[in-house]
Formats: sequence, C-alpha cells, structure tokens
Amino acid sequence: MIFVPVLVINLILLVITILLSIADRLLVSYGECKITVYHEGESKEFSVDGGGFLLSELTSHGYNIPSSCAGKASCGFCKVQVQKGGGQILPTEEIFMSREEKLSGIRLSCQVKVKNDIDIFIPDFLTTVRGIVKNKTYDPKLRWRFIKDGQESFVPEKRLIKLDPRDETAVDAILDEFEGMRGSLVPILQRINTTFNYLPEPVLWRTAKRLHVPMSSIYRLATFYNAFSLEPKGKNIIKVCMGTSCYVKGGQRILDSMQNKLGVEVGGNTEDMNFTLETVSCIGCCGQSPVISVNDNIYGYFKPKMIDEVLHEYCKKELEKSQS
Amino acid sequence: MIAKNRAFPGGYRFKHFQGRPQDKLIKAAIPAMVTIPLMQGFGDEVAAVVGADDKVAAGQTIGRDDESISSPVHSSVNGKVVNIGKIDYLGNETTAITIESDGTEGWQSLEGCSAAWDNLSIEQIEKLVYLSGASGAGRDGIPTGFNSSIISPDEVENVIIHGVESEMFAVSSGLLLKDDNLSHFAEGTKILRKMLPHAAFSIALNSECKSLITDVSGALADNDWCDVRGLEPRYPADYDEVLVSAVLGREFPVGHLAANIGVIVLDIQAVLAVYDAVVAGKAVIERTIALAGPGFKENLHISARVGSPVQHIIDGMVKQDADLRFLRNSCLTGEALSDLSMPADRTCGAIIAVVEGNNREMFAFVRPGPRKDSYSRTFLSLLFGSEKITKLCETNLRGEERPCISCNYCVEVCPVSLMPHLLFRHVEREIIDEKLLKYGIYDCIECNLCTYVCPSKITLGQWIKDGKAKLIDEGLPCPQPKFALKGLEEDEDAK
Amino acid sequence: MKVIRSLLDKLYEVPGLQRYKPIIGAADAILYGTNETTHAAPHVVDNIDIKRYMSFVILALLPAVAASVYFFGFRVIAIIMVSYMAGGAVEVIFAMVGKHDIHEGFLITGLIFPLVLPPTCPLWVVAIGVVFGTMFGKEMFGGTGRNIFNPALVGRLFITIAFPAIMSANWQQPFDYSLETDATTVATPLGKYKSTAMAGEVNPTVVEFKEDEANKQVLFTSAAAVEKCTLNPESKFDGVKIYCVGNGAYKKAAKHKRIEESNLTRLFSYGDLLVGKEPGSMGETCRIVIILGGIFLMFAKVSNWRIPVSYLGTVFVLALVGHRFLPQDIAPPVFQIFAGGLMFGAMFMATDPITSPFTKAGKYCFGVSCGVLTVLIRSFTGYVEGVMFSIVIMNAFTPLIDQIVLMFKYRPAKT
Amino acid sequence: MFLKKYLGADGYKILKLGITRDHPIFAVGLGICSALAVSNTVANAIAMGAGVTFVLVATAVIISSLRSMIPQRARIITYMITIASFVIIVQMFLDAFSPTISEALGPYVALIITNCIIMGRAEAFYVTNGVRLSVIDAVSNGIAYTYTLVAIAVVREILGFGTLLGFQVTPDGWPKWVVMSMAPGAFFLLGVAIWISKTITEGGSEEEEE
Amino acid sequence: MTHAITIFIAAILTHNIALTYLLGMCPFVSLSRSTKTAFGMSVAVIFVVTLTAAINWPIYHLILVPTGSKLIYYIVFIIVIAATVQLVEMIMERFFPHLQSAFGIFLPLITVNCTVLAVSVLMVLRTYSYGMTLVFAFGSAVGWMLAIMIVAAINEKLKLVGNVPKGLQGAGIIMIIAGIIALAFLGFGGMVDVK
Repeated sequence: MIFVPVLVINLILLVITILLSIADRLLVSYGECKITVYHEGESKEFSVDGGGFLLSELTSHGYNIPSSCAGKASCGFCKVQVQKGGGQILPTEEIFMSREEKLSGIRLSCQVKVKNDIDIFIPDFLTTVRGIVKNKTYDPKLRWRFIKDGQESFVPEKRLIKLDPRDETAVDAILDEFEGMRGSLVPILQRINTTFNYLPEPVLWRTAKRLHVPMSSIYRLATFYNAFSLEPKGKNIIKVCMGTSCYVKGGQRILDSMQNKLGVEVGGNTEDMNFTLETVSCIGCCGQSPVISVNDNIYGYFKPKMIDEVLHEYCKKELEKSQS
Repeated sequence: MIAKNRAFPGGYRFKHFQGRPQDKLIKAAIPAMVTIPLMQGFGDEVAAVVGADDKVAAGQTIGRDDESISSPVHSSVNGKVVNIGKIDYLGNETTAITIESDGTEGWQSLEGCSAAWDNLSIEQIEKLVYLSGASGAGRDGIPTGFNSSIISPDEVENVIIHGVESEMFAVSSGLLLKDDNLSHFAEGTKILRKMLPHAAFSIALNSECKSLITDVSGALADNDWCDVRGLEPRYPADYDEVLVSAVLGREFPVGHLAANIGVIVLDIQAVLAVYDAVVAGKAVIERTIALAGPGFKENLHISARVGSPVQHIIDGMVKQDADLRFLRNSCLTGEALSDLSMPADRTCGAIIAVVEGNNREMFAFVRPGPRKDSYSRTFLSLLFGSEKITKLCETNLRGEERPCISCNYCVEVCPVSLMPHLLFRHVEREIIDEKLLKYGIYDCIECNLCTYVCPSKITLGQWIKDGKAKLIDEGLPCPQPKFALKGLEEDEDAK
Repeated sequence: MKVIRSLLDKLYEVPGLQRYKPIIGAADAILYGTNETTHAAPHVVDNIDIKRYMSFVILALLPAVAASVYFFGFRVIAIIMVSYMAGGAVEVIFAMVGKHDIHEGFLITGLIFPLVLPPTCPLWVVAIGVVFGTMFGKEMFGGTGRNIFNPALVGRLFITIAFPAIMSANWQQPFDYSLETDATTVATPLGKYKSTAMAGEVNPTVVEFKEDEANKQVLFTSAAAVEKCTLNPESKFDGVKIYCVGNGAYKKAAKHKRIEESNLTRLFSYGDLLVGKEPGSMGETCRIVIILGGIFLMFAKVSNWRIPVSYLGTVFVLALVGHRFLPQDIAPPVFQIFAGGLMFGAMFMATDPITSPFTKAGKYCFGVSCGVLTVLIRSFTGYVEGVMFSIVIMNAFTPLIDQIVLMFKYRPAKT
Repeated sequence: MFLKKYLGADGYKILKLGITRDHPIFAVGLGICSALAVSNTVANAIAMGAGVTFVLVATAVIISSLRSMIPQRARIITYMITIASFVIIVQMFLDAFSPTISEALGPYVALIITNCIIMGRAEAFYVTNGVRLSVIDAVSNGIAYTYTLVAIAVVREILGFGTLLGFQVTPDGWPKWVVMSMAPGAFFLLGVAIWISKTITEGGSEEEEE
Repeated sequence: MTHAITIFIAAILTHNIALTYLLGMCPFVSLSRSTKTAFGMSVAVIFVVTLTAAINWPIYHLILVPTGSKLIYYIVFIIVIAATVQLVEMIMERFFPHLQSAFGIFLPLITVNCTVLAVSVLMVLRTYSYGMTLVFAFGSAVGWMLAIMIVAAINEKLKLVGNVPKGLQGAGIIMIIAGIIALAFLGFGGMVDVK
C-alpha cells in the first residue's frame, strides 16, 4: 500500500503541471509588442512577444546591457531610460535609483516586463562606462548616474593615431585570420588583447577600418567586457570585487590594503608591469564574498592579510617564467 | 476703525527682559568719521557718484544707481570723502565711502520739498521719496517710478505698517510716535497713500498699548482706506510672513517676497522718513537706535547719524566691568558684532549688549529662577509678571545638548505650524529628499524661536537652514506658489 | 565650594580617570551647571534644560514617594536605592563604553520603576527588573531620547512575566496607623472585584435565597443598584454573602432591615482608594497626590494633557457602557479610574514624550487606544491589571500612529 | 589538524567558516524561526539540530549529485520535494523513537522544509559545488545551527525550568524565570546572542587588519 | 460564530503567529526596514495564506485522508503552495497589473515563508473545519501583518532617532523589539483560548 501515496503525489504533480502550463498559455500573453530603442543617436525598432523582461529582449536583439545578477534586481547595473510604456517604478528598483534617476524615468531593465509598446533610450556607453572607469570610485548610489549638465563630460582625448610597423603586421595577421567571418569582432578583440595585453587605440582604428565597423561599436564592446582594456596592463591583473555583497563584507578594506601593498591606484600598473589593480562589479561568486581574482583564479573569503601570500605566488611564477 | 485682533499660531511672548529700552531719546554727537556702505538693506549695491577728497554735505547723494533696483545713499555728515573702498560688512564684501566730518550739525535739504505736499504731483513725491533713500525701507522697498522696488506703485494692493515690538528688545513705537511724531506719522501715511493710490493700508500696533492705538486711529480718523489694529506682541509678529497672514489673511508666497503678491510691509521709522523727505526734504541720515540689553548703563534710544561707527554710538554707555557680546537688531536672529568700528546703517534698529554667560552657576538647574524666562512653566518667573522683576538675559547655553525628546515645544511655538524636530531629525540623518519638502521645510521663516525654546539645546533653526541648502544641492528648490506672482520678470531682468 | 571645584578640575586631568569622564562630567554638570555659551543666533536661549525638565517629573513624584513611605514603611527607600544603583550602573557602563554623557532620563526611570512595584518585592528582583528595563528598553536603542519603549515599564513587564508568583500574589496592606494592625497580605481592589464578581451575581434585580445554594454571593457596585434590587421580603438573607463596592452601596444595604451586618462586606471605600489605604503598588495607591502631581506636570508644560485626558476619559466611557451590559466582567467606571495603576500610568507613564506620539491627533489616538486596551485586559484576560501592558503595546504602536497621522497631515494637495 | 588532512584545505576552510564567520543564524540571519521556537529545552534543541543537520546533508548529497540534471525552472520545487521527503523521514523517526519530543516540536518539524538555511544553501552552494564540498558545507552549517540552538537552549532551560536535559540543576529555592521559556525570552536571548557574536567577529576582523 | 471570533482574536492577539509561534521570521527580519515594503509583503501574505489554506484543506480531507496517504501531506502542501503562488502571480499580472506592481513582486518571496506552510500544517494538527480554517488562516496572516507593521514603523523611527550599538543593528535590534512586543502581547493571555 506504500504505492498509494506515491500515486497520489504523482497525480497531484501532474494536475498542477497541466494547470500551470495552461495558465502559462492563456494568461501570460501580450501579443506582439514593439520596442523602439534610441541609442547613439539612432533609433531602431523591433517586435517581440510580450511577457518577457526587457533586459532579455534587449540582449537578444544585440544590445549589450551590463548586468551581473541576471535579472534579480540585485546589482542595479541594467539601467535604461524608459520613455514610454514601462509602467510604474517598482519598490524593488527604488533602492538603486537616485532621486533624479527616478524622475527621469530610469528603470532597471531586468524588472520591466514587456506588456505593450515600449520606447527606451539607452544611454551612451562611451560616456557612462568610461566616466565610471575614469572616476574609479565606487559608490552604489552614484555608479550609474548620468553626467549632468555643466559637469565635466567625457571628451575623447585627441591622440596620435599611429601604428608601429611591427604591430601593424601583427594586427594584419590577426585580421587576415578572421577574414570573411561574420560576427568575429569579439574573437578578434580577444586576440588583440592577448597579443598586446591591452587594446591599443591605433590598433582599434586599424581594425575598424579593415572590418568597416564604426569605431563606436568597437569601443562599446571594448568597454563593456571586463576582459578588455584600453589602457596598457600588467602581466597579472588583480581584480577586487566591489559587488554589493563583497562591498558589504569588506571589499573596500581589501582594496585599500591592496593599493597600499602595490603602491598603485585602482586602474594603475605596478612599475615592473607585473600587476594591474582593478575593481570589478561582480565575478559571480557572491557566495564566497569578499572575492578577488588574479587573472582567472578566484580567491574567495579574502582577507587583507592574505594579500602577501597571493602576491608572492605570482611574483614567483613571473620569476620562473623569465628564468626559463 | 480699530479692527479686531487676528491671531497666528504659536509664537512666544517675551516679557519684561532686563535691559528693555526706555522711552527716552538722546541725540548722539556727530561722529568724526562715518562709513557709509553702498548697499544698505534692500536692493542692489549702488555706484558711488562722488570721488575721493570731494567735499560733501549731509544729505547729499553720494551713491546712486537708477538702472538696478536700489535706492540712493547719502552722506550723513558735512565733510570730506577720504576713502572709497571695500569693507567686510555683515559678512559681505561691500563698497563703502568713508567721510571725515567737520562736526557741523546742518544738512542739505532736497529740492522740491514742500510742507504743503498736497500740491505736489505724485511724480514729485515719488522723486522725493526715492532721492531721500526712504524708498529703501523694509524688505521690499517702497515702490516708486524710479525702480526702487520689484513692483511698480500701481501693483501695490496692501501696505502694512507695523509697530509691534514683539522681540525682547526693539525700538519702542511709543517713543517713535511721541508728541509731534504722531502727526508726522499720520501725514506720512497719507503721503504714502497718495503715492500708492490703489493700496489699502493696515497699521498693526502693539495691542497692549491701547492709548497708542486710539491716538493713531484718531489721527487717521477720517480715512476709510486705512485701518488700525492691535496685534498681540508675540514674537515673531513683525515678520512679513506672519504679518501678511495675520493682518490680511492672505497666503504668503513661500520663498518669495511679500511684494510678489502686492504687499508692502513698512515700519514706523520708514513712514516718518517719508514724511521727512517730502515735507522737510531731509534724506535718511539719521536713525533712532535702541540701546538695549543689560550691558548698557542706561537703556534708552539714541538718534545717530547713519554710518556712525557702533563704537561711537555706544560710547560711554556701556558697563565697563562685564564681558559683553554686541548684537545687531535682534537677540534671536541678529548677527554678533565682532568689529565695533563697523558702521550702523539705515537698517539698524537696535544695538544690543548682552552679558557673556560663561561663568558656572551652582546647582543651576534646581534654582527656582524668579528671573529666568522660560517657555515652560517650570520657573517661578511665571509668577512675577510685574515690570519690577525683570528677566535675566545672557548668552549662557544653560544646559547641555541632548537628544531630542519630542517635547513638542518647538511645534507649539512655530509661527508657521511646522514640526521643527521632525525636520531636524531628517536633516541630521542626511535624509534629504521629497519628505522634507512634504513637511514644508521651505515654509520656515527662520525666526529661530524653536532653537530658543528647545530644552535639549538643539539648534533647530540652523539645522533647518542647512536642510534647505542641502535640498537645493540635491536639486529640489522651493516649489513655486500656485497663485500668480508680481514683479518676477523685473526681478530676473535686474539680475 | 571652591574646594570641590578645584577637585573636579583636577579629576579631569588625572590620566587614569579618563575612562570615567562621563561620571565626572555628570557630577560637574549637576553641581555647577554649564559655562558654554551660544555660538550663533539665537544668542539668548530659554532657561529650560533637560535636567530641569526631568527634575520636574521627580518633583511631581516626590509626594507619591512620601505617601508610599508613609504607607509601606522605610523598605520603600531601600527599594528606590537599589533601583537607582543597579540602573545607574548600567547607564554608567553604557556611557563609558559608548563614550557619551550620562543622560538625565535615568533619574526618572530609576524612580518610576520602584513606584510601580509591589511593596513586598524582593530587592534582587528590583535589581533584575531595573537592569533589564534600562538595558533592553533604553540603552540598546541608544539611550534617553532614542528609546521606543518606556524603560521602567519594560523592566516591570519583564519581572511580572518572569516571576509571576512574586509579582502578583503578595500585596501588602498599607499601614493604617489608626488601626495599629500589622502588615497583612491581601488582594488588590481590582483583584477583589474580579474574584468576587466571578464567584457570584453582580447587581441582581432580585435576590432570592434557596436552600440548595450554599455560600451564594452577591455584589453590588453602587447605591443605585442596591436601590433597584427588589430585596424580596419573603426571602431570608442569612446564607447570602453580600459585597458592596464603595461606602454608598454599603450604607444603603446596611440600612435594609433584612440584611444582617454579619452577611455584609464592604470591598473597599472610594475614600480609602483615593487616600491610599487600599493595597497596590507602592507609588500608585495614594491617588490624590498622583492627581496633584499630574496636574502640576501638565501646568508646567512638562507633560501634555491630551494623553491623560483621553486615556482616563476612554476608560470611563467604556466602563460606563460596559458595566451596564457586562457587569460580571467590567467593573464600574469610577472604580476603574481610581483602582490599580491607571492614574499613575496615565499621569506619569503614558505622558512620556519620548515614547508617545508627537502629533496631536496621535496623542488622542494613543490615549484612546490605551484606554480601550486597559479595559479589555482588565476585564477579559487572566491579568487583573492592564495598564502597563496597554502602555507598552501602545509604545510599540507609537511610530505607526505618528506615520499615519503625518501621512494625513501632509497629504499632497489635490490639484 | 587531522581534519584538515581528511577534508583538504578547501573543505577545511568551508567547515571552519561555516561554523564561525558565515554562521547561518548570526551572520546571514537564516533559520531564525526554529532557532527561536524550539530552543526552550536542550533536548528539543538537540533533536531539532540533529534533524536539520540530517536533512541538510541528505539534501546536499541529492542536489549536488543531480545538479546538472535539475531544470532551471523547476529548481525551487525540486529542492522542496527533496527536502520535504527527508523531513518526513525525520518526522517518522521522531514519532517512532521519541514521541514526547515529537509532540513538543509539533509543527516545527514540518517547518524544516521552509527553513531558510536548507533552501539557501541549496540555492547558493549545492547547485554549484560537488558532492564532497557540499556535504562538508552541510555538516558545517548543521553544526553551527545545532550549537547555537543548544547554547540558547541551555540558558533558557536553566533559567526557565531550572533543569538541564531534564535534571534539576538549580537549588530548591530557585525562582523560575518563566519568561525564559516563552517567546519573549527566546527573542531577547537570540538578540543578545547576535549582538555578542557580531561584536566578536567585528572585533576580530579589526584585529586582523592591524 | 463565537467560535470563529474566538479563533480570529486568538490568531491575532493571544496566539500571534509571529510573536507567539515565532514563525515567518526571515521575511520579518529582512522586510521590516520600511513600512511600504512591509505593507506590500503582508498584504501578499494575507492573500496567499488564506488562499493556500482554502486549497489545502479540501486536498487534505478529500484526497489524502481517503487514500490513506496522510503521511505525505507536507510534500503535497508545499507543492500546492508553490504552484498556487506561481499561478496567482500569472493571474495577477494578466488581470490586475496595478496590484501586481504593488504586491505581486513579493509573491515569489512568499513560497519559502514558513507562515504559509505553518498555517496549513496547524490547520491539520488542530482539526479545524473548513470555515474555521479560513478564519484561522486570515487571522494568522493579519496577526503577522500587525507584528511586521509595528516593527517596520519602529525601524523607520529608529532610522531617525535611534543610536543602536553597531553589533545590534539589523537582526539584533529587531529581535529585541519583537521580544518586548511579545512580552506586552502576553498581556492578552487568557482572553481567549484555542484548543
């Protein structure tokens, strides 16, 4: 008779599953919705099936919205300006917003459900991301604030765009390799990054020219992925996580002592070019916070006193490498 | 004619403080040197029209700017300009003209003045009022055709003339309206009426001086455009914000001036100055200044030339053996005068000398305190209402700063029905957002009464002021009132 | 005096005593006042300060203390001393660790707390109660002015629940010097009423005695009730025990021919209640000085009249209505107001500005709710007294009440 | 130190941190309900602690070994069914061997299902880690939970009943602190325990910095 | 009728699910930071608790008892609760978008709230009839709301006035506040009794 309960439970599960799937069909359908995106001075329209979240729809249509918590409203990165059709701001979003942002209709795209036609404006990555990188300060409230009128806004510095002939051949080699392949921009950048240890601006201009891609989209990718850097980098890249949970558990203290130990500011390289110190908003190990990563190795439950140990380890490796 | 009292919420009655000025007026000697700031009270800084080493006469215009909203300033003595330069005056850097006096008493009268002012045209009267500097009185000035206020004379709907001595130390209206001055005041009011023909006049006087009210209403008996009323001398009854709502029952435009709704608020000295200007052609070169507070040997009023150094005015009147703090105009909102060589300008109404209470008092808090004033009724002083036992007045903090205990004294005394402790708590904890706006932080008129009564010695007034500044930093300025405002474009143009 | 002054000045300098600075500072401030002056406008400030504010509460309490010493002997002084010492120690420790001044609020907690205790309360229980109250009710929230609950009541509540046997069983009969009797242990008026009302009929219209009803009990709560009751001339009242509330009912009943004096018991008289000859907590028995003290506080603007008036008014109205319909459960109004700790609670504890709403409407709401809860707990629960429960519960509700009142007061204007 | 040898460095670290710094109740604030409700006597606390530890370990084994097969959408439901099944086993075990404790625990055994510790660990750790580490983590969390419960229960039982594991430990005249056996006592003790533990851990980390 | 009133009052005052049974503490600690979220959460809890109790009672009495599978009622209850919450969320989103934005966002958090399961389990343990179950479920949820609203308002006040020691901030002080409130609520003891 032990089977009766098993039978019953399976029956109930079945009924519930059927009910849920019927409900899924009948209830959560909003028909086709039109999303209009204004970005970098251009507007683009596309249609999606309603019911999903804005973040996923945007991502699947080629807009890279930074998000590190994958839609749980806990990182607060995926901000877009919803101009029409986003509905009321939710209490879960409010904690990430400053007052001005709330007023100007900024929303977390992971919390906006697509139920009708939506007009959104995606703020320019170049100004915002670079602005953040430039400021190099971490403030959960400020981190996505728009640059206000009158404040100093980001102006790309005019630099000499000149390519070393030696580098030119290297770049051309990479570009030749990917000749004719579509959607190969990211792999190309990866290759460049590994070759030069960073993305030198002249190289990027060359790439843009050869691939007939606007420089702005290269910049967007270059600034979006943490793996890329526009500045020269050290051989080992130390990233201190400043995501919410790491920050709460003492990320700032780690960062401070790291800065003292290495004698560099965030974003700087040590003199011997061995280390680059960076901050990162989340490396997806919130369970082990506070976390730092060196290259691809993650050090969880990190404490300031562990710094020496880790640094020595990498110094030794570098030494061995140079000796061999 | 005597309208009934209207009340405002809260407020506090300061009764019988030691050092209240007597109804006695003396004349100060002509100072050897006067410094006349080119910005005095209302309006913009004016340009000097005399140069160094020029000879000037008392009453001669030495600074004037017809373009911006301002009123001219005059030399207050006969003598010679010795210097035109910047001075640090009341926290602002201001140009000032220093004049060396030759000691003579006389003054130069304005052209076109006439005892028979009825025969003068409105333009002539306006010119006299403007040129005399009387137009710079009050917070908004007296509107004339000469850009002397943010609104034009036609737009004035109400004029409030107040003589409510609500502060513990203020110039006595009884003294200002003594003898001849009463008729001068009545004449002055009529002149103003002629200048501002569309305006209704209200005169608010201390409701406790019944005889004064009867006298004034008698002097203005047959004029139906003017009503005289008594107002309980509760502090801050003489604030524009309070007067407008208490006397007229109109809503005050928060964050703006009374003139923006067509109301001009003047004090008695301003009306007398108008009379002097039109009838006698005398510019504003003299002020009646109260010497108040326990730091003076004798508390009386002194008539001094505008621009006299404070040191000169109080010379010989001050108690020598005490550590004193000199205040300008008010104990509650006035600035402390750190430099006594600074001049007393034409907005100066009182110089107050209070004793620095930096000595300890044995068992201070258990003393019955028949001479200790308090809003709470925990001191025996409340039993002694007579003039004979006056309340002490010194700068001792009388207690330590403590956390707020929500005793609600600040709420009870607030003349604009705010909750100062609530605002303070938000500002203290850096919660600067719409909540403060909702709780009406911009309604605060900064009368500092909440700080006065607070048993926990929290400087509520200062916190609220800080809160306003922080709100503006956050991009939340004062919301515009819902009713139409006057004179705003002119104001902006002037800027 | 100069000796003390120079001694204090020297103490500040001693390096070893730096940790005890709060104590020295407190002594200094009490003895000599302050020499600080105002920094900015207003240059002159009111003479009231927290010390005087708080000392007025103590002043208002002193008659009650004197009355309790008179009625319960010098043990009261010992209890008060223990309360001050134990609670003061907690206060000092927190001040030293938190490096802040010793705040004056404790002066009140230390005095109010013993006054709401039964006179027989053991000293160690007093110490536990006051330590708990000061620590959990006040210091954990940050000290005076920052607490949510009335610390004295939290302490009293804790020991009431923790030691029910000690706290609610032994009530000492106040010394009645005219009778020269020794201290005896009896029930409080509220307790007497509750037990008598539960056991028999209350204000019956007809009293009949039947053979099978042995030990029948009847309770009259007023002279009018005695009047109304048809004392059946045929019935005998030998076996019926008749209890009366107050002198009026007693006299009326005594006059009746058929009621024997031996059957008649007066539970208490209102006069005794008012003067303090009925048992109860130490400070709350002598109602007349409490009322005077309370009025004194209201006059001095230290406490606000809104809460006591609405509190007592609500109890009165509810008891008036309730007693009409449920005399078994709800005691008569005048008795309710004068019995137990209601007067003391309404005058001295509910009015605490820190733990009661600061909005006017909130104050009324607080008072009315306290009244409702008091009548509810007194009448329908296992507890005889409900004042402290109701005040602590309403302390908890205070922030919510204030929030709701502010929400209505500052409602965005409709456009 | 032999623990370190057996568990490996990472396992030892997880075990240590789970008991000290990442304490489920103090640091993360999980599982407070049952920590409050069943800590009135030591026996109940031990039974509950053992039950929770058992469910934790069993869930850790199941979830971490099946982690690649669990569909993303049905994650929570899977956890719940898994946990609930083991809770039923615990309930049956208690019913059979100690009916008194089972009665005392009442519905709280069933509520192990919604105990945030298990759900939280499953979501945060077991789905991403292997069986070995998951089990270590489960044990460490179970131990942390149990010792906290027992510590609170010791105080509550001694003060509230004058006994320890049912044996009288206080002198005869000892007045029982009735409040300690009721809900408020639990709240106060847990509050103080959180305070103490946070002060200690914060003090500790500050020392480390220096 | 009187019985229903008794159960209702008991569930709110004398046998409050948060203050006496100490249930639903995790959201109690985390969501009592602001009255707005506390209100949204507690309204959602009231709805879900009543609804799930209403669904679970017939399932228990009409399916599980007759088939002799009482043993697995925990599993069934928890599944039903999870499914109901999901279903409610969908329905709300479709038909009441305003409600969804105010309360719906709290629904996913409720699945693991022990109040919901506890009410269903208690209804079985206490053998309530259907009507009594509804009253009990509603009353329990209202009692929980009462408790969390009080604590949330106190927390907001503490934000303005409090100066809580560092280690006690957060969960610690909420425990102390809840303890004092529970202490005071003991005053209602003996008012009504539940079997």
